[in-house]
Amino acid sequence: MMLALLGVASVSHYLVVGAIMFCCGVVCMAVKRNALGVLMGIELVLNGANLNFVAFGSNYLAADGRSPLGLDGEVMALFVILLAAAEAAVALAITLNFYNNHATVDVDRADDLHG
Amino acid sequence: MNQDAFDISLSLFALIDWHGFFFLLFAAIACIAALMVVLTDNVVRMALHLILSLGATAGLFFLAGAEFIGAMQLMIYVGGTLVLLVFGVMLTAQTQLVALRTPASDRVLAGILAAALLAVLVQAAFSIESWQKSGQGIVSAPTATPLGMALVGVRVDQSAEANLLDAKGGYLLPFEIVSVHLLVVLIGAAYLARAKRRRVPRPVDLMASVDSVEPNSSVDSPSTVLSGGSE
Amino acid sequence: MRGTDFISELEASIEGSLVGRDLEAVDPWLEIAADKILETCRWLKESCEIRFDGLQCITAIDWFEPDPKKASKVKWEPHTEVVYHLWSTKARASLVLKVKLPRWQGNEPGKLPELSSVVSVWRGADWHEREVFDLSGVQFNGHPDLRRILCPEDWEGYPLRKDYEMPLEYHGMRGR
Amino acid sequence: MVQTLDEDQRIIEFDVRTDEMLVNMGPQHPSTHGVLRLVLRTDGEIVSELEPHIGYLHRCAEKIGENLTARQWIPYTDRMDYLAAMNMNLGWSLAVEKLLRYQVSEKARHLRVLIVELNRIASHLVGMGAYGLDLGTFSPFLYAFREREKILDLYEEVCGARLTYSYITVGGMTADLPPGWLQRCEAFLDQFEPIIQEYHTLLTTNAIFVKRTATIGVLSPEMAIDYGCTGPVLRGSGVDIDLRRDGESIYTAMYDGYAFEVAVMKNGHYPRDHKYPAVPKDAVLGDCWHRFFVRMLEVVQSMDLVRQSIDRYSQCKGALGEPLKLAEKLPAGDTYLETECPKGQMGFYLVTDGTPIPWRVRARSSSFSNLAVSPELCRGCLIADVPAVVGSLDVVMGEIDR
Amino acid sequence: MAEFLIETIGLPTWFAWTAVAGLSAFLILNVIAGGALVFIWAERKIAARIQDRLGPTRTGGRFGWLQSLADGIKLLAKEDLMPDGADALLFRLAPYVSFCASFCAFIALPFAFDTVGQRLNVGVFFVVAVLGLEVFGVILAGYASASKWSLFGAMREAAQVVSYEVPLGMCVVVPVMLAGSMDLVTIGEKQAGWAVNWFIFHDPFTFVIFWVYCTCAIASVNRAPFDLAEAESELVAGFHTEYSGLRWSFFFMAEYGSMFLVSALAAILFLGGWNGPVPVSELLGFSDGVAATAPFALRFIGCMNLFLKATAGVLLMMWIRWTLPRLRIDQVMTTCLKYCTPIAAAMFLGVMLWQLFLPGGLVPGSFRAAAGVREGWLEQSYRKESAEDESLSLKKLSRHISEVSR
Repeated sequence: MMLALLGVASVSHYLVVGAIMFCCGVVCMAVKRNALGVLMGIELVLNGANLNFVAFGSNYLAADGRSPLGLDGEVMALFVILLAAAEAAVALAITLNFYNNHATVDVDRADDLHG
Repeated sequence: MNQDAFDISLSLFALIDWHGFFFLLFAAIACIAALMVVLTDNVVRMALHLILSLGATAGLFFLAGAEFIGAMQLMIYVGGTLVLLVFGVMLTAQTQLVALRTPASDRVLAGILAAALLAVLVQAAFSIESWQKSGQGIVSAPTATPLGMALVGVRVDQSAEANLLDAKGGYLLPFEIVSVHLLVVLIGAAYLARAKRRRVPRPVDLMASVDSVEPNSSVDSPSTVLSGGSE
Repeated sequence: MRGTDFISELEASIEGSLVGRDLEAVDPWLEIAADKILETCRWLKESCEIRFDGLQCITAIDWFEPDPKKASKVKWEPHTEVVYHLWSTKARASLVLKVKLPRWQGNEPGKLPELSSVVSVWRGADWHEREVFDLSGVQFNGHPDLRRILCPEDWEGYPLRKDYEMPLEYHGMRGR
Repeated sequence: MVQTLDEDQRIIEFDVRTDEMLVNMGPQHPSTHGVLRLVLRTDGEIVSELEPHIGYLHRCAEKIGENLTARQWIPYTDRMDYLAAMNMNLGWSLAVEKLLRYQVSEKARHLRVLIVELNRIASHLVGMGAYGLDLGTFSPFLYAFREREKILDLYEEVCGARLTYSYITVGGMTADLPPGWLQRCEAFLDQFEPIIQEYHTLLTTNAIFVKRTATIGVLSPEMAIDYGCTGPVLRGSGVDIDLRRDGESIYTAMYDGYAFEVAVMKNGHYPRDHKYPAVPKDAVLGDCWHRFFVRMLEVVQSMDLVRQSIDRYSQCKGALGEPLKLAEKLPAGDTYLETECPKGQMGFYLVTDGTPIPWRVRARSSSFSNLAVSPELCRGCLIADVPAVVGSLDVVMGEIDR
Repeated sequence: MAEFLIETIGLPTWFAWTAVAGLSAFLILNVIAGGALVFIWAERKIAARIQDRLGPTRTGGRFGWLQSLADGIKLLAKEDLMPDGADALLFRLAPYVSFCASFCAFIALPFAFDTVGQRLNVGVFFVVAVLGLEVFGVILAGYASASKWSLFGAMREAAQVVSYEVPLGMCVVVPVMLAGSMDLVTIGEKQAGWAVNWFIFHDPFTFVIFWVYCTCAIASVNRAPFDLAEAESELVAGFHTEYSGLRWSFFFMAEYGSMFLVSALAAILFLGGWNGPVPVSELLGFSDGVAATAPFALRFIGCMNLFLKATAGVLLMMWIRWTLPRLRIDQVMTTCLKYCTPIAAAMFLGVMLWQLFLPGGLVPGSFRAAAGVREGWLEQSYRKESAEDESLSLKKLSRHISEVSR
């Protein structure tokens, strides 16, 4: 059975999950026309990155029980979460403002500066 | 019930490594939900899938021994940010905006690029030998307290107990910067989404107007006006 | 300020408004010309010494005898009478105004008699006029929102008219 | 809708562009006091427009009245304000008596005061309890119903009915009081009096209650009069009118010799003949709190009146007198009479052509006019204020729809 | 417990762990479901008694104690309705999201010393965070119901819960600061001894903040006078207007589950947790009652202690519900932002200063751990015992499995 063979997950496994989330986020940012969808893509990207930080910083996952990043990984993850929250708040405020002025959340229509 | 089959299933059950099992479970939820975020057009469903994905990520954090970060993820991300997001979704959820579609060609192009990116990343993930080895699973001390100390500038994990305060490499300055940043963002967001005109309170001064309908004392026997003459 | 004083004032201010009166009745009343009702009401509320600032009630009475045998015996001509009960908060006094209208405008069945709305004088008249329109069939000109109020909007006929007949069926429900 | 005054329009504009929403409150809704339907146009939580839709309980009472004799119509008056049916009976009976220029015996007069004032207490208890319910507290409702139940028990002894009494009738009452009833009534009053303090604690002076009702739905006296609002709604706006004192002589004569002070705020004070809680700082004359408080004061006032009438009634010698014949011939003519009912001034208009059956019967409902002002009061308030405002008007749909 | 099974009875390791996990889940589920049954019955009886009524009297013999069970059966048998325009998936999902959040929070809640589903060193944080997720079920229900009343309820709930998390977090931080740990087991243990050791009596600030916590907790679980999301006189039934039958009962169970949870949290954070007001076991000369080998009986008594305190909290909520009118949404927000948050912040500051200048409780020296607070992290992180923490369990398990499979 696959499960049994896996044992404790390795850093690589976490990296793969992080990579998948990251790529989904990138596609989301690229494809979505809804501003909120783009925002969600950003959240996904940040989370994918976060997963990497935690994986590298985890003693539990490290092969020799001593992670290369140590506590720094978690601290970075913490900052990323905080900044993502801040980013979401501002982006949402901008989106709502945009919605008020244009009655849409379609980012393709946000071309006021286009000239 | 065949005894052999029972034994086999029991032993298979015994083989399950719960850590691996939960890792697979959370990883699968996180990845599939993330994929669904991309594939769904309905913005409310997207938000739901994002919640699932981020919640499962919190589970992965717990599995990696980062309990504090996991709880943080649940509280700030899932609890706070996403409620905000759902708010935004609902405020702008008009039928024509719920499902905005992109041309198929764009989607395909983005898909190809993402697949290429994913391939590179996965290759990188497996490129280093030590990353591939399963962890020893050594449970180190809980990280919440050292993390908190690190944020106020004391790195307890890098120095001996004796000279705690000499330890360098704390995160006091970044912590302060982030705090100020958050404050700025808070004010900025409130400013951006503020109400431009507020409720105009209606001045209530009724006592003055009551006087105008005070009873006229000259009317002694109230009755119909006309009958007053005829009675 | 009591009795008939203000009546002469009313006659002087709005000529031709007062067309009849009965001061000996249980509730003495004044009869106002149908086309002067709005003017009269506004005068009574704003210019009269006893300010009739409240409208208690508007009633329409259908003077019509559907039974032809009895109809020959009645003393009155068939008509609709609209009765206004006014009230003065200051004087604690009330006043009855009556307006005579034809049952149908120009004796053309189906064409409602018309009368000026007094909503611009008393806002409380709004619902009362709607009720009179709904149940007795009087068209109030100048009413901001003259719709049926108690009966459903698609109801036919005016139930408080004497010749009203309950519909046999309403949206599949048996009426009689 | 009626063109509204500009200054009354509270301008609310939020930066977030939101779509207006039409919401149906009722006719099946927990807080609409029967089958009232309110259509709200809301912007988020803020109500920009409210329109009451009535008529769900229309029973053609006026049309029925054109086919019955005056006394036969009494049970139909019961079903108007079914919470204060005695008052309805009285209003109609007095209107007919006014047309007949008939005067009931002294004993019947005091008995009528006793009965209708007791009914006023019962009606206000329901109004108070249901208002608590509107604001989200359930217990006072049952406390109020517990006391009302005792009043209904008393009524049951008197006339056999608990809701639709048909007790007061044209020319008197259908029966005299059963023996020992007065003592039981007094016992009720004695045990009820301290309980009012309980209501004040739970509602009138409760901080949350005050927050929910003070400065909400402020009705100016001019607007109240303009809309024909009456009763506690009018008095809650500080207009000193009570038909028991200011009404027509046939009605005021009933209260001749009774001492009572109209429950209205004069010069910033309510009559202080009892221990009432003080008016809270943030309450504005004409708001929901004042309308509620006026009702609470009237409960005490009615208790006083009941006590007085018990004294007078028991001192009265002589017979109660028989009511008029069922098919008493009515003189041709018309008359209109308003009485002070718990919900406001209830008017009955009666047009006769000389037969025992009236030509036209009209009931002018106080709740009808009181409810008509609700769109004005609810403009710009929050959704949560709608039940608070409509509840403070204390409307009864049976009376509105007739 | 798993070690006990393995070592004493000799069960296979994997089986022991799975069985213990299953048992824990089962017990917690029973606490919620059984608790909901009991609390609903209690609510009816209490409401009835407050209102001069009798409440249920007949079902199940006396006192109507089977009433909630009968209601449950009725709910099971009810037709499962879904509005026409509803978003079917989300509509079906929503009650379970709510219930799961309420259930998951119990994982980290200790019922007595070490009697906990999973001891987490960020226990408080975890519980508060997971409890906050309950709002998602409500939002989804409101959105998916295709009813305006539901949507109103959902929006109110979202605004309310998110706002009240701020003061609630501040209140929770105070005991964390006093105990020097976020681990609920540690926080509870620090309050062992006489009742003066309870954090509520630690200093005047904690006494005040306990009541702030109570307010915020009531608000965050949506009980009157903060039950705006389901305000029946305004919003018919708010977010669960369109629900019936089993799904509706899941919302109810989630509500009663969270009520019990916040009460238990209050008990652990401020009221001494599983420690009685009198340290009976110490007086009787048992070990200090905190050892990992605490006999089963002591744990059971601890459980009862906590249940008693938590139930008292729940009853308090019921008492409040049947007494007070409901606040309006803007007043709820004002209460949170203008009163609760500043008071909580001030009290937090006060407790901090008190700790600096007057370490220890009101009764000097009564706090065993008073001096150890600052070094709490050391004590915590490098204690020998912590290596044997239950967080080890997964690792141990996998090691055992690899041995077994070889």
